[in-house]
Amino acid sequence: MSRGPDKEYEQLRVSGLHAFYGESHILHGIDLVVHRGELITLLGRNGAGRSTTLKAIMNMVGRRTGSIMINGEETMACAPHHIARLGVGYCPEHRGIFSALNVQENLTLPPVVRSGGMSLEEIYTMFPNLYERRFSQGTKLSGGEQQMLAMARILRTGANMLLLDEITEGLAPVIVEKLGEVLIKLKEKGLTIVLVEQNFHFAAPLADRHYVMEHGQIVEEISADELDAKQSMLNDYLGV
Amino acid sequence: MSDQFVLETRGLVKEFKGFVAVDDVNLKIQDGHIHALIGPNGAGKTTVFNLLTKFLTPTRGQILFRGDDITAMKSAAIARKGVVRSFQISAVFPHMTALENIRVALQSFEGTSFSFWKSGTSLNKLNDRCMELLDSVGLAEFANTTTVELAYGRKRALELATTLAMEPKLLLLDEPTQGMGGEDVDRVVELVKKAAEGRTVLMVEHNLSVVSRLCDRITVLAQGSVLTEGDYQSVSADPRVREVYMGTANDKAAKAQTTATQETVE
Amino acid sequence: MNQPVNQTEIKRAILEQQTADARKKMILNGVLLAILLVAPFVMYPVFLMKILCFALFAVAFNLLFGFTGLLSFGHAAFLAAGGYTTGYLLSNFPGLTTEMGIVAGTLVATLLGLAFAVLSIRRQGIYFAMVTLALSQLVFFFFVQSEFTGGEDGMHGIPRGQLFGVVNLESNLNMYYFVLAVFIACYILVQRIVSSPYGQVLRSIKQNEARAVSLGYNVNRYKMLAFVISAALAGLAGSMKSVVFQLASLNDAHWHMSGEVILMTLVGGMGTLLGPVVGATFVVNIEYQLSQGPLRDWVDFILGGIFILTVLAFRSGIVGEIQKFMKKNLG
Amino acid sequence: EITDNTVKIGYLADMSGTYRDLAGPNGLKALEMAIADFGGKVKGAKIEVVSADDRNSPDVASSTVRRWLENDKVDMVSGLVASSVTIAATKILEENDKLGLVSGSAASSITNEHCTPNHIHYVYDTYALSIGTPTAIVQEGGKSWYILTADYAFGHAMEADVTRVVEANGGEIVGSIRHPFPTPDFSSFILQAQASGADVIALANAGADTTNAITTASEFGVTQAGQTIAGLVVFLSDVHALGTQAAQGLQLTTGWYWDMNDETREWSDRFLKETGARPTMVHAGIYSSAMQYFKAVEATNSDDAQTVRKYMMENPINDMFAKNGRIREDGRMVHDMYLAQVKTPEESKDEWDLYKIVRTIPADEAFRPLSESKCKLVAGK
Amino acid sequence: MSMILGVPVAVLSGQLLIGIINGAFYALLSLGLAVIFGLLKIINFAHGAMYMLGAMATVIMFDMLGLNYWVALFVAPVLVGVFGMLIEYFLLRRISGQDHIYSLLLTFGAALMIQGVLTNIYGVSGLRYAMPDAFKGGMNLGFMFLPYYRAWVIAIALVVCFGTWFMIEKTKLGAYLRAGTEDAQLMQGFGINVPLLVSLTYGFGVMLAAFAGVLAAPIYSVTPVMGSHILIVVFAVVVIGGMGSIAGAIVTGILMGIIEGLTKTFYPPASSAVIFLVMVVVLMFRPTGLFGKEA
Ligand SMILES: Nc1ncnc2c1ncn2[C@@H]1O[C@H](COP(=O)(O)OP(=O)(O)OP(=O)(O)O)[C@@H](O)[C@H]1O
Ligand SMILES: Nc1ncnc2c1ncn2[C@@H]1O[C@H](COP(=O)(O)OP(=O)(O)OP(=O)(O)O)[C@@H](O)[C@H]1O
Ligand SMILES: [Mg+2]
Ligand SMILES: [Mg+2]
Repeated sequence: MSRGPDKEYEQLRVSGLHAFYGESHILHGIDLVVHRGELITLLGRNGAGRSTTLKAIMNMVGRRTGSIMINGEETMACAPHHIARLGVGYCPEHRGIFSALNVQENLTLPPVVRSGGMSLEEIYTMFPNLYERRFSQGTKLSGGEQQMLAMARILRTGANMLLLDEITEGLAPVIVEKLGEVLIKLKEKGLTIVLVEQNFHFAAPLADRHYVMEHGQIVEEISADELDAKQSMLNDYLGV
Repeated sequence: MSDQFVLETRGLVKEFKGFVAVDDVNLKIQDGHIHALIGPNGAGKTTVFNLLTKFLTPTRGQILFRGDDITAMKSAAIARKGVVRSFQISAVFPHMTALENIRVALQSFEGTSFSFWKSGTSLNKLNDRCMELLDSVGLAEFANTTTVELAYGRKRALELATTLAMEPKLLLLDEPTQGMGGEDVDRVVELVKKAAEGRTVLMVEHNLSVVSRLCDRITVLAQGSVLTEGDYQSVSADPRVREVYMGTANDKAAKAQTTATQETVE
Repeated sequence: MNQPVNQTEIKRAILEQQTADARKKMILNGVLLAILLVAPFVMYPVFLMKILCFALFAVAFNLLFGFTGLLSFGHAAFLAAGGYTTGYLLSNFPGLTTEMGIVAGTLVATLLGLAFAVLSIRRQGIYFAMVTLALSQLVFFFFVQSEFTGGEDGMHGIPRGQLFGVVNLESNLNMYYFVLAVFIACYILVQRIVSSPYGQVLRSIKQNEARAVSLGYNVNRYKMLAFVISAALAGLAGSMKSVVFQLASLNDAHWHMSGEVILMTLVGGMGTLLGPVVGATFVVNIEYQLSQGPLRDWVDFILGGIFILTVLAFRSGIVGEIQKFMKKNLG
Repeated sequence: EITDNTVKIGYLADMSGTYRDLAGPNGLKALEMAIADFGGKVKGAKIEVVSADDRNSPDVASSTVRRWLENDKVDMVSGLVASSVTIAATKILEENDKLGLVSGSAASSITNEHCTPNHIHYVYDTYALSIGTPTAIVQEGGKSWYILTADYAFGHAMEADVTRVVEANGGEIVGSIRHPFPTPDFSSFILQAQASGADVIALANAGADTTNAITTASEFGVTQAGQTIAGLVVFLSDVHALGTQAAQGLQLTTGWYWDMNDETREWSDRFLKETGARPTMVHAGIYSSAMQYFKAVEATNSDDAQTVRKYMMENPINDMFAKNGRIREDGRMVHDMYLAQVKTPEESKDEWDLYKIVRTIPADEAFRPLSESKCKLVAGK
Repeated sequence: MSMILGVPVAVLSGQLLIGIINGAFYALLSLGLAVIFGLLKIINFAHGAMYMLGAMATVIMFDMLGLNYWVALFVAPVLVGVFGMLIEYFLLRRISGQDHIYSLLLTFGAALMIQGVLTNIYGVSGLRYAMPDAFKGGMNLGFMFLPYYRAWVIAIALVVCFGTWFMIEKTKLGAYLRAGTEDAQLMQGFGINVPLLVSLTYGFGVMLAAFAGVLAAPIYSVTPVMGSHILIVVFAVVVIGGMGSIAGAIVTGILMGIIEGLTKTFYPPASSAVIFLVMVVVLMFRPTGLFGKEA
């Protein structure tokens, strides 16, 4: 199998996506394309609608219109569990650790949707903290440990497209560094990654392209090599 | 002697079913300082906070506030003594306006909190102080807005203002910048600076730039016990701290400090 | 921080809003009062009194449920305690005037409420509901076993007597205006409580208990006071009911009654002042209408349907939905 | 003078709860049959019916009856099943001086301490029930008794009555147990009754409690082991529910049975056609009492409660329900009662062929003599 | 004869055994309730009605179709389970995510409706159901006569209880269920068909109630109101055990059967109240029930 970005294969194409929570209209026509093996980021200020974009892809918002193609398949009519079975792994903003389950159960919970996921050993080597606490109740972990668990959980399933929402949130710098390494490894394995990040310094060296969002719209697309050139514009958007 | 320390813990221990989350921690926090508690994930920082405010009961050890033993006090009593915390997840009263949120805090000094026969308008005299506090965090124009409708960053600001309304002597902040982007972080840093005038702050924070900008003194926790303590320079130069916590993120700063002596306080 | 904001203006806006709200409330209350004053000339007074008693009961319950966030599943115990006490005293001590009997009934319910509160207030959520249910079942057992309640047969022929020894309550009209006066007083009291400094604390506890604790409030004491006031008012409702109907029965103590008051509150709109009143009126009416008409074999069925409809279609209750509608369409 | 030229009747009964089947909607049918049989009119005045479900609640009963009498011009209230409902209703009837014809209630206190000049207790009462069965059983040799009592006023009264009758006939009460009302599972109590070794286990309870106790007794082999079960308050609808398999041999007292003579059979056939079920004694009582009431109204040309009641007291009742029944000053309608025994499955021809009438208990024996009455209406009280 | 507190030992052992048998009923009923609350956070006030439907279905199927006990033992719970799933699909689903109290009201409403319809068709005196031939009679244990049927009840109830506990606590499916309770949306995001799972769980919970109903048919009088009496007691059992705790429901069910049995011997009138007394006392010392997780 070919590894590395496959510019021909469109893993995800979102066009004209609108999303609503009840009566509030949050996304106003999002268009984006992600190819296999790419890592893209969604940047923007708080409330720009980045998390909502990921949720809309998973069909977890109140109402949405437009089109979302995954692996060339239209998914507007699909229930979330169908979308997951197309090989999408979603790591939500608020971690979603299950308190009824212990760490190991949390890890093994999501069904494997594709072959090629990581084994428990691999995961425990990557996150030794989790190994130590593997029989603790999920929500008794510290904030950071929960974040690791949430990330680790979807690596097991073999999903080949990951939607990651603020995974470095609340993590100690060492762990953040480690996560960066993990993402690079995953990219090498050919996974497609959509990353929502607040921590631009973390995201910048990893990503192939950046989308900048504001008020529920994509206002700029910046590729990795344009980054330096467009730095000041970016600063304006993000208020860094 | 000990009255230069606002807060002191002696041999603080918390065990969860055989797992020691906090292990013999001796903290000494100086009056007027902004003191940071940092450390790897799971080091026990939040747990220490919970112990200080009695959301958890210590397994062993003592907590002294201005020399008084407060180990046996209840949460509410500790809050009234002036040890007030903010939460890691924003804690507001969602269906009250911003002004009412603050008024509830102010009200606890009024002594009319059980007066169920008094008219609600009797609280209007607190409005001035509420507005002052709101203004100090830049929320004056939202005084009449229901809190649910506020953006996340503003909720955090409101929460801080509410906390300040308690006139805390010691303010405990758990990751005040978590989930915030650049501009908001700056705003919080300013807020905390302002709030720290005339009082002591103890904060947990992962954002090193915030820590370096704000804090007078830093205690590093690892696996439940104190690894080291000092100012930012000395702590960030400590190879042990870099190994367990900071990684190479701070290399630049660290390089400049290679010669600095590692000074560890007790 | 940097925008120039006119603080005085904002404060004035807040005050203006308060007065506007107060005026709206006054007008609404005035209209309602007028209706209630003429009602007995249009409708059968005893039936109106029944509605008022249940409305008071629901208002009392709502103080706890709607405004403090505590779901008690044992309020029937207070209704019955008030009713039996008043009934017993008025039947056995002819020297007592009616209002003395009612005050005594209310007092007993208050004390019972205090006992309930002490035993239950520390429990959370569904456990709180269940402890209150269990306690009320024990009270029920006590009433079943006690001689003075008349057991299954109930306590009959309670004299209505003379109010303050002068006003003859045997007359339905006199009785009605007495009940109305008590009801209005209680309604105003609850209105006052809700907006009082204490009411603000209750609101904050309901919305975020942990935060209220961290602001230095000993929340259990506040909850307890709310419980006791609510029990007292429920007891008062029971006392008056026993005088109006000259009857106190186990029905009042049964857990179905605790369920019924929840239904009334929800149908009317929990957490609103008028909701429980509207809810009680609606439920008492519908039960009466159904039990008389050709659908009388289907009362349970239809009540069940109303439960479901309320929950599915208008969850904020009648008053809540109207408020929502007004907000949406009238700003 | 019949007020407003209508005779308005309120039918109040449990339409949906425990006592639904012994009176309930079919009782209303019986009342309507009576009106139809009387031609829908008395002396040119239209007969109207309103009805309500009392939900077994004295509260509901008292407010409903009050409204009927004070607001809706009802002249007579019929039905009246649960004793608590009846007592509540009769207080209000007395206050408003209207008439109540009680057909469903059991408590003998209704014409004793709770008697009023405004009601008539028509079909049966606990006193009558406790006379028939115990007397017969003790005389057949069932000397030692164990009583299962429903733990409320009715059960206590029943227990006292039974104790008195058993002891008067030379029997002995060896034990009793008070069970909560209602009790879904009787095995503990049956076990204790079994262990007592008494000849007879008497059930001083009613409705579902009685049927549950009988089912459990049959399961635990009580009768096989030689003990007798005596149901004290058992209706045709209960036995029908139990079936002859479980209830066979059970002795019980009843005020009426559908299969006694041509007259009863003829009426009950009509009832069966209307309702799909055979009538209980309460259904028959509702029909009969209504007919008697209409006759009285017709004869006196009045719907005034006292006038009608006086006429009814003066004229003996002879119809398909009772022969030579008469109404006493305490409001008790006294008539013959019957001791019946439930048939075996082999004897029973169809689902409603349930009783053999074993003995007739003469009216004078069946009801509490006036000399023992605590009723305020009885001369000399 | 030896006595304890004035009660012969033989009688006492009989009462204990009876207590355990009744406890098995409680266990079965509270188990279903605990499954539904623990996993779906639905306070199922229709549980009594489902129990009743199980019993009614058994009788009606026999009367109309001649289906015997053994067939009913499987068919009735399945029918009721499917009916429960319909209720879940058409009603409960619409209020998922709302406060618990709404599920309580909704199911209470549904129970009233079901009960209302059946009362109008079948009356309240009860339907009769003959004891299956295989269970006629019983054995003499010396201290009591134990009908075969009661022995069967306790055996089958324990097997079903244990099976359910095992499935929920020890299998993958159980883990899905437990996790689905906390964050259904996320579970769905992992590729699990949560709505179906919810329907099935509710269906399974009410199936347990219906199963208890079938077991009850030959020994209790089968009436449309039989469920409403037992409902509140079963709720008490679940609360004492700790809302949502599967093992708690089972153990407490049996325990309460025994306590009730003993009360029926020593102070019978209190036997209907004793459970509530126990509940108050237990919650005083253990705020979340005997087996409940700390809040
Ligand atoms: N469940 C919801 N109901 C209503 N509005 C919502 C909901 N969730 C989010 N919003 C609103 O949608 C907008 C976009 O939110 P979103 O979470 O996508 O932002 P974001 O870019 O991820 O920012 P953040 O850094 O805060 O996570 C915000 O204004 C937010 O208030
Ligand atoms: N209630 C509890 N029961 C058992 N273990 C607990 C409990 N609370 C915390 N722990 C454990 O104690 C350790 C310290 O947790 P704590 O939340 O204090 O970490 P922290 O330093 O705040 O980490 P983070 O920066 O990730 O928030 C963790 O390993 C956690 O799993
Ligand atoms: Mg987000
Ligand atoms: Mg933490």
